[in-house]
Amino acid sequence: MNNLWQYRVRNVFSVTIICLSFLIVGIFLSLSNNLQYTAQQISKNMVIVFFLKKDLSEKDRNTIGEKLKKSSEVIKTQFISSEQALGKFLEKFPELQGIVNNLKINPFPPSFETTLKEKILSSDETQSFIQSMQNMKGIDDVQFNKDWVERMQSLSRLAKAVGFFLGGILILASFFIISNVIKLSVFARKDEIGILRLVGATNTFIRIPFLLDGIIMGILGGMLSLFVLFLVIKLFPLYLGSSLGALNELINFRYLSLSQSISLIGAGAVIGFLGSFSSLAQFLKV
Amino acid sequence: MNNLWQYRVRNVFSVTIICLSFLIVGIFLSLSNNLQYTAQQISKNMVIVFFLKKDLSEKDRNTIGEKLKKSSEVIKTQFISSEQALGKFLEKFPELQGIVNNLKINPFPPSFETTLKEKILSSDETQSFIQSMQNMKGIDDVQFNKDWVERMQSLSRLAKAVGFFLGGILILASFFIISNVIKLSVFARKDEIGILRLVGATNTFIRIPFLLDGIIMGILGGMLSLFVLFLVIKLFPLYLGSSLGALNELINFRYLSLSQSISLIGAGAVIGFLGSFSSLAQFLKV
Amino acid sequence: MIELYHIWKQYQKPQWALSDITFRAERGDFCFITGPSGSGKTTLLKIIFREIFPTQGQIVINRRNILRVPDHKIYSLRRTMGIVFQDFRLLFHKRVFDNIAIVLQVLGIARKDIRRRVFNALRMVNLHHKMWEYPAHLSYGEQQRVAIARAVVNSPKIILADEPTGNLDPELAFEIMSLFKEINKKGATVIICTHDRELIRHFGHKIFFLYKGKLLRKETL
Amino acid sequence: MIELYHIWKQYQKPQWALSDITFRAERGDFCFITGPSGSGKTTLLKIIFREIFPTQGQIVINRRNILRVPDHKIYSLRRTMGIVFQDFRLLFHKRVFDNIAIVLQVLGIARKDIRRRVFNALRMVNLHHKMWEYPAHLSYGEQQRVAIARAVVNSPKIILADEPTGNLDPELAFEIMSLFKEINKKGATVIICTHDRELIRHFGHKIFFLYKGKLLRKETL
Ligand SMILES: Nc1ncnc2c1ncn2[C@@H]1O[C@H](COP(=O)(O)OP(=O)(O)OP(=O)(O)O)[C@@H](O)[C@H]1O
Ligand SMILES: Nc1ncnc2c1ncn2[C@@H]1O[C@H](COP(=O)(O)OP(=O)(O)OP(=O)(O)O)[C@@H](O)[C@H]1O
Ligand SMILES: [Mg+2]
Ligand SMILES: [Mg+2]
Repeated sequence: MNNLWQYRVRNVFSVTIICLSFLIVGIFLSLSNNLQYTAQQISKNMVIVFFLKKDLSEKDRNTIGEKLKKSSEVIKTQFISSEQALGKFLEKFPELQGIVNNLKINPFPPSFETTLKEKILSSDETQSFIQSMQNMKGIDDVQFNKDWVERMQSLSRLAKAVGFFLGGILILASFFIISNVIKLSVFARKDEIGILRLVGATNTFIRIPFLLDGIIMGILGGMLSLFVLFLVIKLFPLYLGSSLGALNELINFRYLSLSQSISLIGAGAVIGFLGSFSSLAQFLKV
Repeated sequence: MNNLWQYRVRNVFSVTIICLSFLIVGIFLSLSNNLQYTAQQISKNMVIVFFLKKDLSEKDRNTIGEKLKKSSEVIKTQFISSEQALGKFLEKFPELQGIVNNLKINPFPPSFETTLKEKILSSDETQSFIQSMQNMKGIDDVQFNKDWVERMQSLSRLAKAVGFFLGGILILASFFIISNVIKLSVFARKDEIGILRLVGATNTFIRIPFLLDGIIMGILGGMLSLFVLFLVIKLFPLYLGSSLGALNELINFRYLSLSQSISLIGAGAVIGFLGSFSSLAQFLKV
Repeated sequence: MIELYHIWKQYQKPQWALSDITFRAERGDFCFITGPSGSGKTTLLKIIFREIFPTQGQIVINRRNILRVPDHKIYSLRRTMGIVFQDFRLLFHKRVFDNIAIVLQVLGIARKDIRRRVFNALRMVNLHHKMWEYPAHLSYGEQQRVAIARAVVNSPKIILADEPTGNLDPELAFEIMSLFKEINKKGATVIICTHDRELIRHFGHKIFFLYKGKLLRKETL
Repeated sequence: MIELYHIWKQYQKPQWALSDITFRAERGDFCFITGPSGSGKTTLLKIIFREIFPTQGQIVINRRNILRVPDHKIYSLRRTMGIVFQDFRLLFHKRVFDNIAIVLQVLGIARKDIRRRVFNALRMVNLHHKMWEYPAHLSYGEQQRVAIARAVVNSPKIILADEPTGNLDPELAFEIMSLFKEINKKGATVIICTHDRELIRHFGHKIFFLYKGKLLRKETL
């Protein structure tokens, strides 16, 4: 503690580097959180529409409805009659009101809108479920936004890639940086260590202050990075304005969860400890 | 040069930090390039549609067409007749073929599709131009995708924000880091500087090797960061796969332009030089 | 009791810094090691407090073969020793007081006692008025005296002093030597390397003469 | 010609490290400064080669008031001086050769000449066989001799030596002193701080005695 203050310039420097490392990890963690969240949102809204034959009897329709409800793949099913479909269409394209009113018949078929449990549409169960439904009597067509499915899958992959690949590399990199910074500070005090050994200090006596320094620096760096991350997350959207619409979801950062924050600080402490410990070994000879 | 090799551990460390700083700057510069590019793409495709009254005489239509063509705001104008509009609609919604065929009249009005020169739709000139057109006889309505306009404007703002705000802060931060690293290495050699002064070396004699070291380290760090950036940009999309569609544009990085790359290396050299020079000053007394 | 058996030391081929040194200092001896510059005096002392290892040979201190003591246990030997290094080895970022107190802190001595004992040690070398200075603000001879105070502060059983009066005036050198002699009289073994013939003549009890790594003469006055 | 007029130096209040020193060394003088540890000898030398500034007073060297010379021009004064520091100030990451060559490199002397002159300087202090060693691999006395070789290698007009023989045996100390005397005979002014009465008695020409920062006696033998 005493020494932390004595070498305050170097230590401010070290803590800054630790903080920057963790900040990078934190930003990507937060981005990963965000993408995970977006992917979830998208798959929650994934709807499969089963269009029915127009002349379907009520009984057949109910059979299909029951089958959908009972299927273990399905969370929610909603029947949309021809009239409801027309209403929805007019909501979307009000300028076509005139045309539609001129028509004598309703061109929209009735349908079931279904929300699936599985989030990944390409999974075998989902695929075979859709297949089996398509083959049922009375079902005319199945429609779902293929683009969005693929986009969602890519996003999910992106979240994992950023979270694990980049995050992993960056944590390794920051471990390297941190242990080197601490080695630097141990190195600067190698005379002191040498003299302590020569006047009869035990290894534990020599280690403890260095370990404490390392742990404190790691924790400080971790906490500082959380604080800076918080500022970045709060201030960044303010600066950009909020008119990005859907893109907003992608660019806005979500703050880390409590357990993630604690893990980050804990990782700081562990890295500080390991960094000090490993840096000391070579000086505790003779 | 000789000294660079002597202190190789610390220098590898310094170059790594310089490289990381520039890498961060480079990533954001590349992201900024990318957003700028996307914003451009979007605004290139920005089309304003002027719907015409159905019963407009050919003469009036030509007047409007001429006015649009002559306006200094407009790059391209295309007349879309009612029939063309219907064709486009059927292309988009083939399932409505039946309904449309049943109609006796064509519900789509003729229109002019116009591409504007100005990229920012909210600019005063553009606004007043649209206003003046709207007031013209024979024009029924003006339509443009307001969402996309605003999204584009936000993106453009985002590009600037990231490019200048974050980029600026990060360049300042890396200047701070770099000059501190160099100060550290000058500090480690302050005995040497002191002895050189005491045996009668001129300040220039003392400075030159340090300045060279600083410049070489800065250039090495800059070049290394360009190389790593190149790797990141090439490898990242490979890892993610290419099925992101429109999002791809946003996440894919574009490499820096030649002049940006040269500026980055130049900045490395300048920062190395300034860092060394300013770090030396305090040791050239007595 | 310090016994060296056939000690050889080679830093770099082909020269031997020490060759075949056999030497014995009984408890309570007051020994001088002398010899020209580069003859191996410092090397010999370093081997005794095991900062470096001999290439060959055995060292027995108080019946323990110290070459067999592992690194992490060597502290118990060092705690019985007081060492004055030829290059002082002071900590320049710590005050004179802390430089000396460190020896007692390592032993786990109470804060109050530390204060008193450090002051006494400094008074013995005539430097109590510089207790709160930093070593960089002392003259070279004063730094040497701090190193001496640090060596004697824990009343060691063995004192190893390497050229402890090289930067002191003759009067002060004499005083320091008398201090060592006093500690010696209380039962400590003292080994001093020096070039000062005057001091050897006056205080010498056992005298070893090194020349190019060889023990040439042993005299007992 | 070195002239000091009413030099006062205070590092910290309230003590004066030097008080009212007036002193003159003619060209070709061979002066000793002596006095107990902490009396201000090193301070006096440091003021002469302008590592530190006096609190009051004037220093004139070869008719130049050196307190008026700006920092970036002081090198021309230092190039005429050879200084042996009490703490040697060797560069531990450079070999003995480079430690000495640095003085000549600064003067822009040709590589070949440097080699020859460094070797000659090392031979004068009996250390040519350690030319390619690092200082850390030398004994303390050997390091001191490297410092001496560095001071004399550029045939300076003024030699300032601070306790140059503190870690050397009497024979070697005598040789070193003879070396200084020889350079002195060629016209250089030599000022040496030492505690060694023997050397002063043998070589002393002008002797200054410092005590607690005051110049007590000047003797000319
Ligand atoms: N940098 C400094 N700051 C404060 N006080 C100092 C400093 N350097 C020296 N002193 C004090 O000034 C006085 C004279 O010191 P100086 O080094 O000149 O003595 P000296 O005659 O060379 O002694 P020695 O023979 O021990 O080398 C001493 O009391 C010392 O403590
Ligand atoms: N670390 C080292 N590596 C290589 N050689 C060394 C090392 N330390 C000492 N030597 C050499 O060993 C020999 C003996 O050195 P030592 O320091 O024991 O001499 P010394 O008797 O203490 O001399 P001095 O009176 O000058 O201090 C010298 O020739 C020296 O150059
Ligand atoms: Mg020695
Ligand atoms: Mg002195």
